[in-house]
Amino acid sequence: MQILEKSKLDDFLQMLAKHQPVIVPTDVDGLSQYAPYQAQMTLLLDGKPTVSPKGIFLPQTEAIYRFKAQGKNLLIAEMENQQTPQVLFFVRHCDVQGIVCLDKVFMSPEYTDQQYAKKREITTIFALRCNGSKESCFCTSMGVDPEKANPAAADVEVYDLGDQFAFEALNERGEKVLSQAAELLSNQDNVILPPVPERKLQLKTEGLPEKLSTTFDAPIWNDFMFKCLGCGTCTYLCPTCHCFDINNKLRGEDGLKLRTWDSCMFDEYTLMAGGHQPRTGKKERIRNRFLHKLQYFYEKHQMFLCVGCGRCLTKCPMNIDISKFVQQVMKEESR
Amino acid sequence: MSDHTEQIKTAENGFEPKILVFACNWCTYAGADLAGLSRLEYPPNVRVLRVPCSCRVNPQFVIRAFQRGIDGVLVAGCHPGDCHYTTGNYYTRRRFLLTKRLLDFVGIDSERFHVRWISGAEGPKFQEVVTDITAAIKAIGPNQKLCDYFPTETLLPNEGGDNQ
Amino acid sequence: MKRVGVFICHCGTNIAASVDCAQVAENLKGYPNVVFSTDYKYMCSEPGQEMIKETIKREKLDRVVVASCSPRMHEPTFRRCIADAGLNPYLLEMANIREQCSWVHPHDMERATAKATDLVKMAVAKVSHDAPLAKSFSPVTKRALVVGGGIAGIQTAIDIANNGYQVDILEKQPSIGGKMAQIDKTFPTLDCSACILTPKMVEASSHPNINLITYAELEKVEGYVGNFDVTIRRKARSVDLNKCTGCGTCWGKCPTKVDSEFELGMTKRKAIFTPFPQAIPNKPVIDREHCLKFKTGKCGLCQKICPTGAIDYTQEDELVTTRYGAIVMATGYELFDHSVYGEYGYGKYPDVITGLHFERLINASGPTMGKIKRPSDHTEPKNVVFIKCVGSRDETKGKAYCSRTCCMYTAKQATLVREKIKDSNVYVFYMDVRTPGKGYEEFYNRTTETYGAHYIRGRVSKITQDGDKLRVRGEDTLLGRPVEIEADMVVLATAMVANADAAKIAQLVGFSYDKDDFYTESHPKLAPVETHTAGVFLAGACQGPKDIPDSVAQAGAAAVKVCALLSKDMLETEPITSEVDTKTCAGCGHCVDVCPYHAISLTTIEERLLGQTITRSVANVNTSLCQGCGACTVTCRSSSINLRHFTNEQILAEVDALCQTIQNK
Amino acid sequence: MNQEAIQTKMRQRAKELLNSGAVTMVLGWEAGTFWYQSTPILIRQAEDADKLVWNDFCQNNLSKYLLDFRFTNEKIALFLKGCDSRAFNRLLQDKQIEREKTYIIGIPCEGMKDHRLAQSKNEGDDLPLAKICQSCRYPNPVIYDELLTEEVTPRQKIVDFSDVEAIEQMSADERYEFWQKEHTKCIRCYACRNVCPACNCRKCIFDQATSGWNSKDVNASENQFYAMTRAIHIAGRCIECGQCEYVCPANIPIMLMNKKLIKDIDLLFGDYDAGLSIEGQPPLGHFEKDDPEEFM
Repeated sequence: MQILEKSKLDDFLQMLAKHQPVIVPTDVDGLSQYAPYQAQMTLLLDGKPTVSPKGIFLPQTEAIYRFKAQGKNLLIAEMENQQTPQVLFFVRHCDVQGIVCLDKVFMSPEYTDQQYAKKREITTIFALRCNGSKESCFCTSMGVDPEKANPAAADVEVYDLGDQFAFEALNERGEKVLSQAAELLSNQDNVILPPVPERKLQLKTEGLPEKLSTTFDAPIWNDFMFKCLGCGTCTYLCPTCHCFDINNKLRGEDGLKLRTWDSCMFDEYTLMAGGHQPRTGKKERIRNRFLHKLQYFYEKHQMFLCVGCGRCLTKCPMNIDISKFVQQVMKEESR
Repeated sequence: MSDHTEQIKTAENGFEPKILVFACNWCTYAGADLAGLSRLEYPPNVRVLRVPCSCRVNPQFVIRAFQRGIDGVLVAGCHPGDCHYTTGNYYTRRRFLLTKRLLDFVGIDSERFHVRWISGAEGPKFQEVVTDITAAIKAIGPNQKLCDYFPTETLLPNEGGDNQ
Repeated sequence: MKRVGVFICHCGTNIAASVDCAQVAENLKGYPNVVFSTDYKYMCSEPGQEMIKETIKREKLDRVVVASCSPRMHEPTFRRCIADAGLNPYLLEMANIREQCSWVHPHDMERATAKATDLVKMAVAKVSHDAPLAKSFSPVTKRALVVGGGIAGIQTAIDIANNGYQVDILEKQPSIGGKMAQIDKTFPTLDCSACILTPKMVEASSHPNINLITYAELEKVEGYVGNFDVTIRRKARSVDLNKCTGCGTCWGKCPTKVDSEFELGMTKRKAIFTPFPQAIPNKPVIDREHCLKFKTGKCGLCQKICPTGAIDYTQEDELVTTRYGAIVMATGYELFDHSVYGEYGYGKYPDVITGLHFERLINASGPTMGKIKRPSDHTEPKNVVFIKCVGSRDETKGKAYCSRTCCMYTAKQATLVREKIKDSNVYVFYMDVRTPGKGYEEFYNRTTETYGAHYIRGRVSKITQDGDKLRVRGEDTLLGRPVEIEADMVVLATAMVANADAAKIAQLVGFSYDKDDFYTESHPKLAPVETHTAGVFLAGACQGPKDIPDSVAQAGAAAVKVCALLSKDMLETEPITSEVDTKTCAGCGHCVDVCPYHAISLTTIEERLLGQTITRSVANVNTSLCQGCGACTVTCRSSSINLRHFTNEQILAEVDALCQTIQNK
Repeated sequence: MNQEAIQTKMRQRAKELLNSGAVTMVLGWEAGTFWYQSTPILIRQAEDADKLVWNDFCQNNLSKYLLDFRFTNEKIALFLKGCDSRAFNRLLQDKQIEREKTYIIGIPCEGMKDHRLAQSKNEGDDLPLAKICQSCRYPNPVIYDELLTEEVTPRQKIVDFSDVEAIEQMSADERYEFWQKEHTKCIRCYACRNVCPACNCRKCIFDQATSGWNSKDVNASENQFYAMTRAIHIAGRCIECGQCEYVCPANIPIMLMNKKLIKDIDLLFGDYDAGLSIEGQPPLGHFEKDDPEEFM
């Protein structure tokens, strides 16, 4: 492992920033999120930013292609992709797992989303091993290992040793980035890692997808749907929610085809062209969201589409709590 | 009159703003027509958008125009009491008294948004108002605020349409 | 994808001289939805219209943009044109590149052309969102209301009535007749005003189709063309018109004397009175302000002596609502208050009088039995000075406009002075002499030549009282020297001005008026008796200063318009009205509150929701009442109420079309 | 009366109302996942009434939930604080709910605590009042069927516009930069709209992408269009509950813009506090012929 004194963190990031843009968790105008690193920036090292790193790979608004309509002529052209390599820093294991979830969707064997794949390709991810559990964290219940980042997404694992950080490259790409600041790093074997704090919130999830497959018409949904405002806070802050809409941005003859985030909690999400609304209310929407996360996705990919980051627990204006839901389902089933 | 001609000639700093005028059909649009009938010259920066009544103008139209990069907006209708629809402009007045202040509050320069009462008989006033507004906006330069820029580097070349 | 055709008109050189029309047409080629674009010398000409029609067919156009003059000018023309070619007439938009472009930017062709291009693009954007619209129909109430019972109102009513329609005359005063009843003789024929008016008054009162409502005022007007619901306040007359025979016993005995309004205070009338002997109805009213019975509770003499028991002190104002198909405004005028003129003595010199005073002085039934006598000492004046343009053609203290009748009535009055007082001298101070009327110039020439009135071109700078004489100082601008005249009497030709309550009444009925409070005609040349409000017409001096022949002519014109309207059983209504999307309407009712025509109401609809039937409230527009102002659209936060032909989508498209060229810079 | 006593009475009244059949549902608050959260609850069974809580974090405005029951004929009892009761009037004035179908138990409110600050504290720590509660002028319900406790003294008599004035004193460019920063944060989750009692459209224009008013393109310009449009839509109708700011995950000072409009409405058209009564029309729903004339 390579050791960096915490006091040298700023130098380290500056050195990296000479080679490529570096993205770090920080507070921007009162909202914690991942943002381009600038010298002397205050980084958010305990806890997760409110906004997950999902937008780095799946931006809230992204142009897919451009076009021009003149008379009967329609010209279509790809976006000029000028993206260069970048480094994404201090991604929690839950959020790393979130990126793995997105990979399942956008880089599946059947179809690869070029723009998503490109962003994944150019981004080196530094995971940060858990150094403090919040009361809303339940990652372990959702198959996330706080000890070890999912190597399918993480390139470097970072360990918080108190006064030092230890870096462990998980692959060649990670090594390459670390080498850019080799002079600040010292090699050390047998690093003693502090224990990962215990999750306060632990859910029983064994057999959950199977149990859920019988709940479609169960009364439990009524308890959860009642409170829902129908806003998009949960879906937009969620590191794994990945629904999008396709829109045009038009200026006379010129246009851009945009991909924008969408939320299954919005009425318009399932609204059909003729005005039919198959998902009629809050209940149907919440049910779809929870079942997608805990049953449908699991059935397809053998992993939950929830990483237990706890953002929705604390940020839902009405405190709709997916962990409570899981507990209740498991409890009711065992009754 | 000679003042206005002077202004048209002298403001030549190169920047030619585009100004949108929402004009009610019965008073201001008629006033603008009268300015034409009377051959009252004014700068060619203004474009009139005809609405039945100034009360048809939704403040959201104004914000939209700024989003699309307009340099200035004028909403104009009949004088209070003279509305063709009796009360329309009283609502216009309330709505835009607030809108003007809200635009100001979010940092839009106050020169960029105006409301005026211009009757069908006030061709000269139409000339004067649009001339003054044009001059004032020329002085403060192009509008950058609220703009939802369309990335121009993504524009495709104009190849002309086969339209006939 | 729409198929829009764009037609750019040169209007001869009116547009082409400062806008490169061919370039504009070229610029539009390839613009979204445009499939055809051309320019032509005169679009509104027969060949121009033919070209549009042919192109519609050949190019299968589904919408048309004409860039030419103001749509206020030719929109109906081109709507008809495209309708002839089989398109819905509302699939037309016009870009105003003449009044609002070429004529105002004559010296910068490049930028005028760029502006014209923008205006056409905006029109294309709008037309692309136009939907075909169809007119709807509403029934017509075959009864007219004429507001004002002067000569204009009387003539209008008679003409309408003679066409077989019911008509009510609403008069504020106790009698119809108006100002004309006060005038002595009429120019240029010098026939007696009363002699020609009185028969008209009688005809109006006895006509089976005319109903007089005197001593009454407008209270409220609701509804719309074909169906106005007018509430009239019938003021308490204190006299039962059904019982009263007009015998006159009451006003003979009434102890209270009040200045006569009709005689301009030069004689007295009683507290129970008819305004003048030929009044119609010739039945009295009690002036409650002065009547002893109402002031002190004592007296009651008239009630005691009335042979028919017609006096009723307990009468109250009565509100009556009637439905009319059309309204004619014939509310007349007032005279300018010359007391603002210090140089004429602020109205304080008794022998400086107005033209109307003079009419009463010279009238055989007036306070002096037709003898011209000075108000101060009742002597016959020998030197009489007339001053014209008092309050008119004076932007600082009076009105900017020419009052139009003063030149002629002054000439008439000068003639009459010379005729009645053989040894008199008459001086007329004038700025110009305007005599545009049949026989007017000849009349004026007679005044100066035959009757020897001295016309002095110039303004009077000062009148001073000097003993029992008035010293009139001025300047003869033709001779370039000061003049001073020792006058016995000065007559001011005060301007005709709008009634003090003209604006209030216009607002009440709902039509527009100009800066001088005269009522605004729909078009100064082509629609001189219409207002912008459908079904409301104008007659007489409420529209602007007018003499009797013009008022009568206008009355006839207004009557024809009314008859044309009342002759229809159903009325076409403009389809540019609001419409509600009930799917999104939440029924909050905010639009209901702002509609000036009470055209929007909440109604209940039934709907299926999750397998059950629910009812909910939504807004509903009465398209006959809706005039298409759009006030409702802005109150609707969810944009559930939209204005046809001026939809949110259309206005946004226009804004975007205009701004697009900015961002592409 | 202390919180615990109020809570006891709350549960008792809920039970009584349900047991007597006076209502079939009771809307109140229950304990949330964490100590600084309370969350709405719908109670149908009297035995569930013991789940009801009254503590420092019962921020959620229950009035708006009535919209979900528009098409049922059941009678609903609900607990309303001062601000919630103004929201109730807002919905009544907008004809979205029926008074007869509700039974209002008013709670004079001492103010809720700052839940954001609470997240970095421990249970039992001292906490200031939530920002919106510090300037509360109407802690007592303005419409109710019964009051749970004695009325409390309002903390403020006049609106404190100092935050608005601070922005007004900036230069136009500074103001623009301020709002640009704030609105760049917006993720357009629409929580502020969905919680707002004045935002009670059946279908918001921001949920009608095809209407042309807006796009799902999330950028500072579109976000500002959203923010300004919402501010205009609720101008004269905002009941100052501050729920918009309370729910905003991006910490945008939404009330600042609402308060600016309240300030200007007071100044231009006379003092008006929305939701105090359902009489008359909101300031933008009518006019006076002698309104201030600034456009000659």
